[in-house]
Formats: sequence, structure tokens, C-alpha cells
Amino acid sequence: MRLPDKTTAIEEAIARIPDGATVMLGGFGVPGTPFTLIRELVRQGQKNLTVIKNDANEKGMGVDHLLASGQVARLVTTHIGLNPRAVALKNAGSLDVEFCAQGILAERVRAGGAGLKAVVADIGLDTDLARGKPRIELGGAVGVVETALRADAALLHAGRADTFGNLRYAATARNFNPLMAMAGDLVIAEAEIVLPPGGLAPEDIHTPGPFVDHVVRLAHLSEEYGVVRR
Amino acid sequence: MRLPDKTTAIEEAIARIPDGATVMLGGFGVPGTPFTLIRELVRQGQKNLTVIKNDANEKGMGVDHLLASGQVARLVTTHIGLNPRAVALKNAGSLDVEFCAQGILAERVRAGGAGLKAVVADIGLDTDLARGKPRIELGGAVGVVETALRADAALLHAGRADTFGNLRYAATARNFNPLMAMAGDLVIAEAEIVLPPGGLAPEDIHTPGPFVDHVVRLAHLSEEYGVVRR
Amino acid sequence: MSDARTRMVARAAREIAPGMVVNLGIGLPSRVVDHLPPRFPVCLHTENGLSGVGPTLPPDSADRNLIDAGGAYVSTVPGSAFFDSAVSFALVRSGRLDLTMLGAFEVSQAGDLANWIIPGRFSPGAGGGIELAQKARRVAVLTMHTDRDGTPKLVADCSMPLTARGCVSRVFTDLAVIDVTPAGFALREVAQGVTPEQVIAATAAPLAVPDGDIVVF
Amino acid sequence: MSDARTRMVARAAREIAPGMVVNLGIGLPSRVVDHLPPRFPVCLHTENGLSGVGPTLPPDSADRNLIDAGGAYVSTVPGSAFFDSAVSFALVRSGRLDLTMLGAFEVSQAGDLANWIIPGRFSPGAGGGIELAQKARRVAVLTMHTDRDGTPKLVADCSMPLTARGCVSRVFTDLAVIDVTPAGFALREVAQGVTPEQVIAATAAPLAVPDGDIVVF
Repeated sequence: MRLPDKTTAIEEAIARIPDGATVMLGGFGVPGTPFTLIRELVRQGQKNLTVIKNDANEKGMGVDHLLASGQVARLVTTHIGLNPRAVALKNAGSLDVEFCAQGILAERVRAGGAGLKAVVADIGLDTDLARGKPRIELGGAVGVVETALRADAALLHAGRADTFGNLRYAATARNFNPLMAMAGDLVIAEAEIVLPPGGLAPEDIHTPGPFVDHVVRLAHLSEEYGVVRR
Repeated sequence: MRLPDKTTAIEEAIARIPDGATVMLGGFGVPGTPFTLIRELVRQGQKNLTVIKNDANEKGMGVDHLLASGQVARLVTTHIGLNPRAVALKNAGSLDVEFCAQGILAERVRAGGAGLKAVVADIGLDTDLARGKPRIELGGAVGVVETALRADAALLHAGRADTFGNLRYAATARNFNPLMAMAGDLVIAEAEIVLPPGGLAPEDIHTPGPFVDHVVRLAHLSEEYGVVRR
Repeated sequence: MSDARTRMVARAAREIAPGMVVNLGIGLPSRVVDHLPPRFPVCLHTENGLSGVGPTLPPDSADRNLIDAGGAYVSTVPGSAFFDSAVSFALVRSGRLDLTMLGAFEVSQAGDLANWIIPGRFSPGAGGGIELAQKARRVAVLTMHTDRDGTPKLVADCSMPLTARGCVSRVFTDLAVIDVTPAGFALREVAQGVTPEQVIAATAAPLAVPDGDIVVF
Repeated sequence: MSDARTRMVARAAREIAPGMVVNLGIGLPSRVVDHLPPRFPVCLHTENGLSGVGPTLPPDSADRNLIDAGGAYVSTVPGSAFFDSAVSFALVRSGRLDLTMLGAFEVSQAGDLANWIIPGRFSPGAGGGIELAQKARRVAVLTMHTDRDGTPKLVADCSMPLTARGCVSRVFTDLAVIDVTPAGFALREVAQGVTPEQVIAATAAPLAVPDGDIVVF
């Protein structure tokens, strides 16, 4: 027995995403955002996408390129305050934005990844965020049914991978990546370093290989990955 | 700033568990079962406990001691086939046993640990396991509401800890331990090795310290921890 | 293991396609791994928290912390990963488990599986069996064709409590390979020295037999 | 930072008890850490996935992968741990966060907090703010007593959309320390050089003032 090799050319991996797809993107700000995969998605030009990502990055980075190219019809997110284009498109009515509480977005993605239909929470009861969601009574208190999210494709950024798709994330670049890794029908991880099987110790793996379909080796890191100087 | 030291004497930590408590126990078979903490619980003799554990261990090991001493009123579990005493007590009506599908037990514990009220799943619809549980319709299909589980105390076994309570589990000793670590009001971890803060790399920690109340250093490992020769 | 059992297990091993993630149940299914070609690309999963299950080890070389869901001491392979029980079943329920092979008390012609309770005699809890049966992309059963009394295990309707409804795609027995089709059981292959008539006689439900020659394993 | 702000932040730092797990919001609250005694035993949490947040770093020594939820480049301390966003909010929602300090647009006398939407002007999404406000064991607000126009931020009822209802226990401002009690706002301390009358005048809700001397910070 040996574990299959999933290293794939970036063009081939991204080409599996069709128009109209729902695409999850890892990352919280810069760390963990798959900038190179996003650039390829822009280059290939798939249209009418639903993007699920914690935030809309900043001007000229990541999600902003997809917004600039008009590929995004809908954005499920927690905060877009650092991206003026996202705010403007939303205000103009040309981008449909659904806001989630951050931990609830994490749980909805994880629920999709865990093959659950929903989680029941009590967050945002006094806010618009819970409006229109089904409610059930449990133990004498009201619960909000937060439905699971899955995606046609999840695009991840890992610090290290092995060829089977086991992943490790650096520092706070972990964030939504391991959750989205479970919730995509097609999971593509870009990695700064790709090791042979056994290169990552079995106890130190953040995302187990069976969740990952394609590993894309990053030849170099663009400026987008660097420290932001404000 | 420095992180607090949570190392505690075993007698003191376990003494915080009252009669009638719900107690989660990590472990799947031998690996990850906190045998030493269980022995101390037997020695102190807290009564009328509800125990939540994947399995009932085997004769003469772990949970079996709590059953032999009559401390357990109720057991929430997935499989007791390897413990004849558990089977006999259940059949005699002197132990109340609730069976869960294994992954659903994991999710119910995790939901408690995540401050959720429930998860909605579709497991065991054709079995007794889903009987009597609330159902809701979601997206045209039936969902079973699996309520969150929390415990007054969670007892864990870690291979390595630091004094702040960051934990690492060895190999398949991980199992339910990281989930129960989140779901206990009082979390006590026994550890084979206890390191100073910084002894575990921040990217390699399986359970973050903020979830853990007490770290108990194991002076030696009893025979129960060893390889079972059948 | 008898020759018939060995042949059955070897045949089942050919069900595993390159690249699959596979969970092998306790007992006979766990032996399937012994019949895979060397360097075959497959990832074995065990629900207590390991992808990339390696060969079983004798007690003297065992790691006390490294078991499979049946309690056997196993090993890792290059690229193995450990994870917790929630992640392990996330993998199962979210469709990342391509195939599971399970034992059975009964399989019905509708693909219903009963393998966890014998009323009045055996009800130890299902462990992870229900999720494996219900959520693996493909469920194969590996079982002797009849129990020790000669009672058929392939039946019209299960008499024992179900594990999951309509989950079984294919059954490997010491006598035959049988598919569960929308029209019921269909004979695909027979074991060496076994006739379709013998399989029909040992099956307590209608069994469609193909025209012409039948494959022998 | 003005003296008044510095005093306010320093006073807020004394709210942190040894052993606590604390999340400090963006802006003024994030400065509270600068006023903790050296070697003070506390664990700072940031919701993007780190317990044990260490000092912020200048760009030249920053780790590109290590930020806090406000995007500041931070560091680790001995015993820090990284985790994913689900674990991070599990910590918040399950009661492991002893204290959060947040900014505010408005705080009502019932402890309602509005800090995420200014209708028609600002609605970028709540990020993790709602869960922090709703689920931390104790929520303190750190804010200037009035906005730039002199409009009070402590009000009878919030006019802006709520973040969470009844969540705030205590408010630290440049003028005073004020508790939210079942009977409404209660003055506890005043800043150096500030009189209770000045605090009352700058507060758009009834304010209970204690008899006798009042503590000055």
C-alpha cells in the first residue's frame, strides 16, 4: 500500500470549477488566503460565482480581483469593511452580500464538512443576522437553525503539504482553511512547500489528506502574501 | 504577561467533582482513557454519576472500576460489547444505558463544547437510536435534532501537556479527548509528560490551554495503559 | 482460514480501485487488506482516528496508543494522519469515504443491512457502524452465505433490527458475488466449484441469474 | 494618546484579574495590554485563532502569517496555541472567555450594546463582535464618554441596531467608571479632575451617584 499522489497543475485543478459554482476561500485577512489560486480563477474567468469567505480582503488583493472582474454574484461573509469595492458593489445592489456572525459562519461551514444538515445556536437573536432563519424550541429556550454550507470547490492555502494532501497551516493562517477543507466537493490546496508522504508527522497534521483532491505547489509567493505596510 | 500554571494534585482536582455529576471520559478502548484519574474517582467514591464515554473499556480497566464500585447510575456510550459487567448491569436494569451512533456522540459532545444547542443530522433514522428525538424538516428532508452534551467534569488523558494546559495526544489516543476538553465545566487532564510553557510548539497543540482547568502529572503509568495481550 | 474464505476475501480485495479511501470492518473485512497488491495506491481509514492504516503488529512491537476500531494494534504508513472522532466521522458523513466493507447478520434484497442487534441476545451498541453503512459512498458486505445453522443471510426482508436501509450495493460470500439491484438480488459471479443452483438454494430471496456463462472467482 | 485616554485605558487594565482569558477589541481596548504589570498571569485571545497573544511587532520583524483579529502583526508568548476559527469561537461561546473589552457607539442603561451598524453610513458586517458581546462571561466597554460632536454614548435606549441585548456589565470612559445595574447606570469612579455633575451632564440616561466620597482614577 501507498498513498496516492495528488499534486496537480494549477490550470488543471482550477479548470474543474464551472460557471455558477459556489467557492469557499480560506483566509482571515492575508494569512491563509489562497492568492495564487484566486489569480488563476480570475485568469480562467468563471462567472456568476458565489464566494464564501470570512472577509473581502483589501483593495488589490485576493477577493478584490474577483470583484473587479465581475465574477462574483454573491458573497457570504462576516466583514467587508476593509474592501471599499465590496462595500460600493453591495450598496449599488450589484453584489448580493449575506453577513454571518464569524463563529456561526465557521460552524455552518464545519457542519457542511461534517455531513450535518444544520447546527442550532442562539447567536444574534437581537440582530438582523438571525432574521428569517428557522427557529426551534429546545429545553425551553429558542434556538436558531443555522443551515450547513457546502461548496462546489474549496480553495485553501497551506504552509506545508505532502503529496497525498495532508496539510499544515502556519500560525493564524489556519483560520477557516481546515473547515473549508471538509466542506468542498472539490478541494484544492496551494502549498508553499510540498513534501513526500511521511514528510509531515501523523500527529502534526491539521487537515487529513482524504479531504483534499488536488495539491498545487507554489513556485513563488507573490507580493500579496507579504506583510502589509499601512 | 505570562500564562498561568494549572498543575494540580490529583486528589484536589478530582475532589471538585460532586456526587450526581455528569462526567465525560476520554478514550476509545485503552488509548486516551484517563485510567489514573478514574482510579482516584473510585477512591474518592463520588456516587450517582452519569458517565459519557465511547465505550465501557474491558474487564478490570477504567470504566469497569466505576461500574464495580456502583458509582455509575447512567452511561451514555456507543458500544459496551467488550465489558461483560456493563452488559450484565444493563440487562439487570441497574445501569441506565443510552446508546449513540459514534460520530453522533462525537458531534453532540463537540456541540456542547462549541456552545451550540444541538446539531441536526440524519443518522440512524431507521434505528432505535433516533427514536424519540425531535425532528425538523430542512430543505425537504427530515432532520434529527441531536442535542448538545456538556458535563460537570471532563477527564482526559494526554501524552504531553504544558503547565498552562495545552495538550497533545499520542496517535489514536486523541479520539474523544479534544472534544470533551471543550465540553466540560471542569476539565482535568492527566499527562504523561508536563513541560514548561513553550515546551509545545503553538502550531502543534491539539487542545488549547484555555479549555483546561487542571493538569495532573502522572508519576508512573499503571499496567492499564499497556498493550493488551489477548 | 478455509480456501473458500480466502477466495472470498481475495475477490473482495479486487473491489478496491486505485485512489480510494476505504474503511474495512471488524472480522473478515479486515483481512481484505492482505490481498492488495504491493504499492497499491489506497488509503485505509479507521473510525477511531487514523487515515493511512498500516499493517497490524504483534504485541511485542505494538504501540500502546495505536489501534484500529476493532482494537487491533496497527501501524502507520508514510502520509498517515491522526485526528479526533469528530473529524473521523466528518470524513465518513461528508462523502469522503469511497467504500466500506462490513459484516452482516442479514442483507435484504432491497439492500437493507442488519448487523448490530440480535434481539434478546446481542445489543452492545452500534459503535460507528450505522454511519459507515449509511454514509459511505459504496457499501459492500463480506459474509459467509449462510450462518452456522445453514440459515441464509441474504433474505427477502430483514427480520433483525436494521443498521441502515437500502445501503448495500454488493455482497461477497463464500459462494458468490451478488449485486443489489432495483429488481433485487442479481448473481454476478460464483466461487470455484459452486453452481448457480447451489447459490439459489442458499439464498432466501429471488436471485436473478445471468444468461450464458458466469464468471468464476 | 491624551492623558485622559491613557488614564482610562490604565484603569480598564485593572479590571483584568490574574488567570483570566481575555479578548481585547480593536482600537482603544487593544491598548489595555500595555498597562498590565510585567509577568502578570493572563491569557489574551484573538478570535482569528490564537491564545496567548504577545506584543505587537513593527513590519520589519513581523511574521506575515501572524496577525490579530484587527490585522495588527502580533507575536506569541511561551504557551501560545494556534487553532481554527471554529475552535476559536467554541472557546467564546462555551464560556471559556472570562472577559472581553469592546468599543461602542451606544450603551443603554439596560446594558444593550450597539457597536456594529450606523444606519445608512456603516454596515460592514459584525465579524466576531456579536459572539464576543453575547457570550463572554463579562463584557466591559471602553469608549470616550461622548462622540466627537459631544453626543452622549451612554443612553436610555439605543437608537442604533443592537449587537447584543443586556450584555454590558461595566463601562470605562475618559470621565468615569460606570456599572450597569438592575436599576440602570451607577457611577463608581470618576477620572481625576472630573466631578459627578460633569458625568451626569454627559450621560443621556439616569445615573445613580454614590453617597459620600467617590473613588478617583
